Amino acid sequence: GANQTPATGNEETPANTTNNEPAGGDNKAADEKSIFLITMDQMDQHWVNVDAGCKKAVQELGNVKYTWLAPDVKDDAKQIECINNAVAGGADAILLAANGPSAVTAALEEAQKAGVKIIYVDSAADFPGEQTLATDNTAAGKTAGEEMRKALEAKGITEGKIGIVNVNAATASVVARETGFRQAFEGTKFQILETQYSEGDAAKSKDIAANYITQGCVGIFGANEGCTVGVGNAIQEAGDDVIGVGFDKSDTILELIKNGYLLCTMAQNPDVMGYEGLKSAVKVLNGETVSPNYVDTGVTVITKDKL
Amino acid sequence: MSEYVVEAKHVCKSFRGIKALDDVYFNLKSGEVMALLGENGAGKSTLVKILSGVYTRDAGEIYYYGKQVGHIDPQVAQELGVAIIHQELNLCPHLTVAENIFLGRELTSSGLLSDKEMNRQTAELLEKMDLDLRPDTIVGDLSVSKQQMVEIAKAISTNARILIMDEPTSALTSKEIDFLFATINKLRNEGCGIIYISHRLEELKHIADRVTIMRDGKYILTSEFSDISMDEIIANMVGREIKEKFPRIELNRGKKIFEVKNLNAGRMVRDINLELYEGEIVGIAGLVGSGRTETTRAIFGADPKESGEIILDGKKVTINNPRDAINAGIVLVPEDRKKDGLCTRLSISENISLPNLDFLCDKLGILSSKKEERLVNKAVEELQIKLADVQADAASLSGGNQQKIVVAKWLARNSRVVMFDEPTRGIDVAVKVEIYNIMNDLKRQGIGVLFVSSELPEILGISDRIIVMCDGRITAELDRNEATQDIILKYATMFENKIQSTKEA
Amino acid sequence: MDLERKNFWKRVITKRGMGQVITVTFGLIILCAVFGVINPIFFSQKNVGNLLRQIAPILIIGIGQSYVLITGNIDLSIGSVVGMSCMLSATLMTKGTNPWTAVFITVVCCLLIGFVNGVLVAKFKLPPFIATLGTMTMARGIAQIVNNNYNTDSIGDAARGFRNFFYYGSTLGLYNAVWIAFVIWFIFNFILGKTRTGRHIYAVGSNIDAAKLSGVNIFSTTTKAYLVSSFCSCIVGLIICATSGMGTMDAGNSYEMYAVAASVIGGVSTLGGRGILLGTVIGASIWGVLQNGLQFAGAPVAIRNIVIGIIVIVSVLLDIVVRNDKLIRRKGLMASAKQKGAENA
Amino acid sequence: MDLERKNFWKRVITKRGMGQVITVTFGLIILCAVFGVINPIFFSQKNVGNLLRQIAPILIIGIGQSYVLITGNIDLSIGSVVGMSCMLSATLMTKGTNPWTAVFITVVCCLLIGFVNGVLVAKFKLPPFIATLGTMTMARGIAQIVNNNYNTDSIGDAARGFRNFFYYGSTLGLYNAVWIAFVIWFIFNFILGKTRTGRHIYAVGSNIDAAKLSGVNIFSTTTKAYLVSSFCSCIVGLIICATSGMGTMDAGNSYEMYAVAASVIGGVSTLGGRGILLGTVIGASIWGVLQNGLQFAGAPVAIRNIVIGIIVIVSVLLDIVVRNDKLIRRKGLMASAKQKGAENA
Ligand SMILES: Nc1ncnc2c1ncn2[C@@H]1O[C@H](COP(=O)(O)OP(=O)(O)OP(=O)(O)O)[C@@H](O)[C@H]1O
Ligand SMILES: Nc1ncnc2c1ncn2[C@@H]1O[C@H](COP(=O)(O)OP(=O)(O)OP(=O)(O)O)[C@@H](O)[C@H]1O
Ligand SMILES: [Mg+2]
Ligand SMILES: [Mg+2]
Repeated sequence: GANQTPATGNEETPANTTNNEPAGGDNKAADEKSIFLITMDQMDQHWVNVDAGCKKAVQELGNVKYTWLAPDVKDDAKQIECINNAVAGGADAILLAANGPSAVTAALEEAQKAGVKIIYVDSAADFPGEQTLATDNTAAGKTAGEEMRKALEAKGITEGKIGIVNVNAATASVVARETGFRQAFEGTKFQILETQYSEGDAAKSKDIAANYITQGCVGIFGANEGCTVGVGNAIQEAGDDVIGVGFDKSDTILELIKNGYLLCTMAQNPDVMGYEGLKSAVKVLNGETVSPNYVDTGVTVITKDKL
Repeated sequence: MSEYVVEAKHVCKSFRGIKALDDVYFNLKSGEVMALLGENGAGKSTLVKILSGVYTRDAGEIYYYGKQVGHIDPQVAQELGVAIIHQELNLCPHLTVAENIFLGRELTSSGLLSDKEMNRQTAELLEKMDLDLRPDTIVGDLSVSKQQMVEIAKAISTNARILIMDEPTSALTSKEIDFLFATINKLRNEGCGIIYISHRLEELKHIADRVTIMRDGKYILTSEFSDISMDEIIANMVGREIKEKFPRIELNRGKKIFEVKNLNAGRMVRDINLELYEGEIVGIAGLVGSGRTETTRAIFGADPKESGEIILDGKKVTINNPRDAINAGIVLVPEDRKKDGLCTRLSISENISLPNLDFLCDKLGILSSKKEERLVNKAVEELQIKLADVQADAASLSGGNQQKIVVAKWLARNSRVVMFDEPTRGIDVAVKVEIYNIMNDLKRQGIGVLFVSSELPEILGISDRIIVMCDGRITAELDRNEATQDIILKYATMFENKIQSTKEA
Repeated sequence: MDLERKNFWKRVITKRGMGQVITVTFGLIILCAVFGVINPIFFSQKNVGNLLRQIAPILIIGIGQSYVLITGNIDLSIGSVVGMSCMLSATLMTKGTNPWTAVFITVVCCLLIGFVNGVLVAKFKLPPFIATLGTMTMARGIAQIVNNNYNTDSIGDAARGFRNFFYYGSTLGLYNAVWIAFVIWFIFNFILGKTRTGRHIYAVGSNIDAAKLSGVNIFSTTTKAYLVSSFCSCIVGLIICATSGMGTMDAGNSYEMYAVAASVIGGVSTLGGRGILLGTVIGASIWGVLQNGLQFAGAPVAIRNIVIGIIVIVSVLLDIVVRNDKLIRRKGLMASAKQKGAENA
Repeated sequence: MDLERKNFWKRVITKRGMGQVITVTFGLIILCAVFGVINPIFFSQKNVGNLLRQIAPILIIGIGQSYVLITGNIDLSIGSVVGMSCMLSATLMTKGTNPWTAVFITVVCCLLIGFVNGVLVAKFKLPPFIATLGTMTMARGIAQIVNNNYNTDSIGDAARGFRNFFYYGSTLGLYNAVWIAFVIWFIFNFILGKTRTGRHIYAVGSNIDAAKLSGVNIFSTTTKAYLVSSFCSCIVGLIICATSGMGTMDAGNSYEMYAVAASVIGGVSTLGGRGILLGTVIGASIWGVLQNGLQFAGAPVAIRNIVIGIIVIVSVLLDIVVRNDKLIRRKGLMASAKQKGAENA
């Protein structure tokens, strides 16, 4: 089937394929490639952007049957089911954002045995794939920490409490961000408080951040979109001189930065992951080799003046 | 035309294809007590529930005060001046007496509940009824008979012109029954029409003006009470003549089977001593709430004991739970078959085999369906239980047959002592006789039979020895030759010094 | 009569779970004292204001759940309705709808879910657990579908008034969210205690058959309780939308369980007929104080879960032990006190 | 008499929910047909094998929940016990414990939770909803605490045998996970249908007072059901650990609801006393087929949720309409063990 003009994200439901035909293998054109994107869930803007990148590449390349699969909630077992489903559904290649490094490896082994090529986007698993296009979360977290430290020091603050609002302790990428963030404060007099978890819920994150402010924190770090929104809202309300640094890019976050409530956010480049990842997948399927093995898609530090 | 305050013609009602009422005729005049009589399942409750709007009829006309009434629901019935005391207790246990009495027709002033006014009116009402109750007592804390009196108060308080009572006396003490009858007579004299349903036919002579008899959902006859004899009433209810209401067999008393010594269990079981011998049925008489049920439950291990010894065939046995009792050979047919006797969602066969799984299963606990089938068929045959299929849910049986199932499950095993707690309550005359025959069979086999009943005629008619209880104590042990209703009642009301007992309580 | 006076206090304590409320109030006081000692910031003016605002949403959904529990049912759809309300209002606002029109539409839609719950439970006699499990899943689906399976963008500056009204503003020194919770509590407490509807709600939960035979309209009473619950969930969804300034699809996740916990800790019986909203206030406060206090005490999440689990169990256990399970046993007695004759079930 | 014979088939259908099983089996067939038409891959050998492996865990927890539901109670702790089992076994293995020793220790710990549930519900008469809500929170806390609030590392190559046994290996052309589910189903179906314990479980659920007076040990029967439930959850936790090769703290989140849905769709009554494990198989299959088929059909999560919500409600509604069941009373789940009996009256 020929590709349609890709719809814009808002009109397209995420699990729909970009062509009209059902995601079946029987009726695909002789050399049409079936490529699946499997993300951690369907909720975040982040995944929508990865998807958008993929779709852009599909449109440019043509002759690709592209499907986005995602579990309803973030759950290792469910992501493994998605991988199995993709393999059963006749995938030639899978672009995978792995929930955690080790959880999906055995399922990937099975997939590889079935001849499926694997490319990682966003986060890799401990299993050799063709290529990984991801944010180095530890490095990005460290950047976030350094931005905060610089801003504090610029205000003449060299000690004090710092809070971390994280999603949970179970997701590898956010844990890595926290690790990186903490690294940035090693050897300083800042005291990093016990991490609080909000499941990425913006309202819960706000409560936690407000409590941190009450405790006298001078800086707060939000580890994903929801956490960052909560941190920004708490700072906006308190009106205190607390430095808020976050992760991800969304309309709400950009607005908070613009109004000066957040210092900056670590914007990843999910569209690049999707776009380049899909291109690499097609290359691999055409028998070409891709290099390098690891592509850091990098983060952009978005501050007020960059808006 | 408007001679009748209530008139029903050609009323029909089916439940899931089963006709509960079939072309029924009924009428009631003001200023009379109409006794509505019939066997279990005759459709009495169904009829009055239709009159009071609980069920909707499938067909038929209903006239109130000569005017035809179409749709009836509880509210419409209330507006028509109908009040009903249902067969089942219908109070909200978490609400207070006053809240219950005014439920559904709360007094309000500008939208707010006037609890003070409701409490005041309730207090007045309770005073009038000579009930020692506070309006703000939580109903769940009251004894069953007090709760029943609250229901009666609730019905009376509506100033209804038509009062329906579905077996109001089954949970009352004799003092309360006296009061109830006085109230009924008073209301009748004030022009109230009263429908009275009861299986206790001996009550009728105190209050009934007319009787209507139903059988199998059909209308049989209506008659002035004075024009019909008790035997005719029974014959019309049952559809045939009952020759012997209390079949008794005479046997010589054998050796002692069972003995209870100094049993104490809570306030309602105090220092109970009793003995059972082969070849006799021992009846326990007493008012409702006298502790008979609790005594049997304590013996059976269903409730914890404080002290006491139980001796079976000369050997002391320890009973801490029903299973101990069953293993020792002591079994109990509980008084409330729906609550304690039957698993209504299990089949008849499963109900009968439930306490007998120990010998229906092998060492690994695996059930032998052959053994089960044999046991169940034997029980069904012996007790002449009318059923089509033992795999049907127990709930599908009529009350009398349900009661037989409850009995059957115990007869399938070789017990030494069988305790029957109110085995005939709410059961019609014909099935009653069958239950008596079962007890007689046991007596013949030399099994000890303990028989609790609130109906003095059957206690007198069936037992060989009568124990009378009052307030948790045994107040008398009578031979059947010396026992009469009056003597039993005397002992059954032998409360301890009133003042002292109030303080104690 | 002497006897009865002696029983006066017992009666007060038994009545609708007042005793449990007193017990847990002591528990709350002790809890606060402990947290205050561990970290004096706990009692700072700032934290107290904040704490109250954190308690507010739990209290509001707790009120809704209490209504439903008192009728002897349960509402599992609360969390999803919160999410639906949050997404719906935010989506409308980002699409340019006037905030107050958006609020109105949202309330109507949420009440619809409550109505469906009422119909399923009271008309079709579905077990409430199943009925609301179904609507829970569906309402979450709706929350996801309204903005095409994405969280919304920022609701923007046009909604500043809305955000202040529901969360950020304060009146007479107390945050608006606290006022909203208070007003809702006041109104629904009044309805429950002083009006016919309230009385009927207790009656239905205490003995549905008796209530029906006394002319209480079971369907409308049950539905009213579910409507209250959906309304409360809706308000919490709006508060969350105001808090974060955007719609998140998984907002309110598992709030129904928090609501059960708040109600039950506060002495509302899951068996119906018993409980007062004062108890729900205490229950919600315990829940909020634990969340807040444990953060200040620096306890890890795991410990928090274990502590909360224990508190839920112990509070109900305590209640059962203190009351010696009386009403529960009596309820059993009631249902069977009089023989039911030969009626087939 | 004649009438009763005429009702013979109706009775067969009513018995323990056999009718519901037949109805939903048709539903399952239709569902499969629809998905097969939408996307022929659905019926490919690969997908069928895969699908069966996806159904397995739902079936296993469904069996546990069915046991508990048949006794008239509920187990909300299932999901947390799955998580606990996953974390516990993985933590032990990463610390170098032999996989089979780890499995043994994990099973023992999970059974302990089941035992606590049994004690709280049957000894202390806590409403099962509350008791297991408490243990649910606590078990999740334990899952978090065992590896210090982190997911574990990979359980490594030493556990290859373990991983193959529980998930990746296959025997006679079927994945091991499917075999495990089948064996568990076979054993517990046998126990429920053919043994004394099984009969007692039905009796307790149907009428707890009558069961007690028939010499059934309520405590041991209830506890056995909870132990079965915890055991099943434990096995699913091990399967998940084998699947992902590591321990994740939030594994099994909200599985208890899936288990309720699978049981209920398959005709197990939430009011106790009714249901067969064959129904649970169908219920779990419907659940699995829906998840799998909707994914292939390209339906977004939102639609999936709405469809599932409708199916849960409709399947129970259908059952009620077909049987016009008066026995279905409200409050079923909420009532404590003691209270249950009275509901029948
Ligand atoms: N709600 C119901 N559902 C199904 N069947 C019913 C229902 N109520 C009554 N029946 C059936 O209708 C018939 C008449 O019952 P009803 O309760 O009116 O009898 P009754 O004369 O009051 O008997 P009893 O003296 O035992 O109270 C019985 O066969 C009974 O099984
Ligand atoms: N489970 C219970 N909880 C509280 N009170 C109870 C309970 N069971 C019985 N009672 C009360 O204890 C008293 C004694 O009841 P019991 O059933 O032993 O008397 P009985 O002589 O057998 O009367 P009946 O003829 O009703 O069976 C009654 O007042 C009753 O209300
Ligand atoms: Mg009747
Ligand atoms: Mg008795």
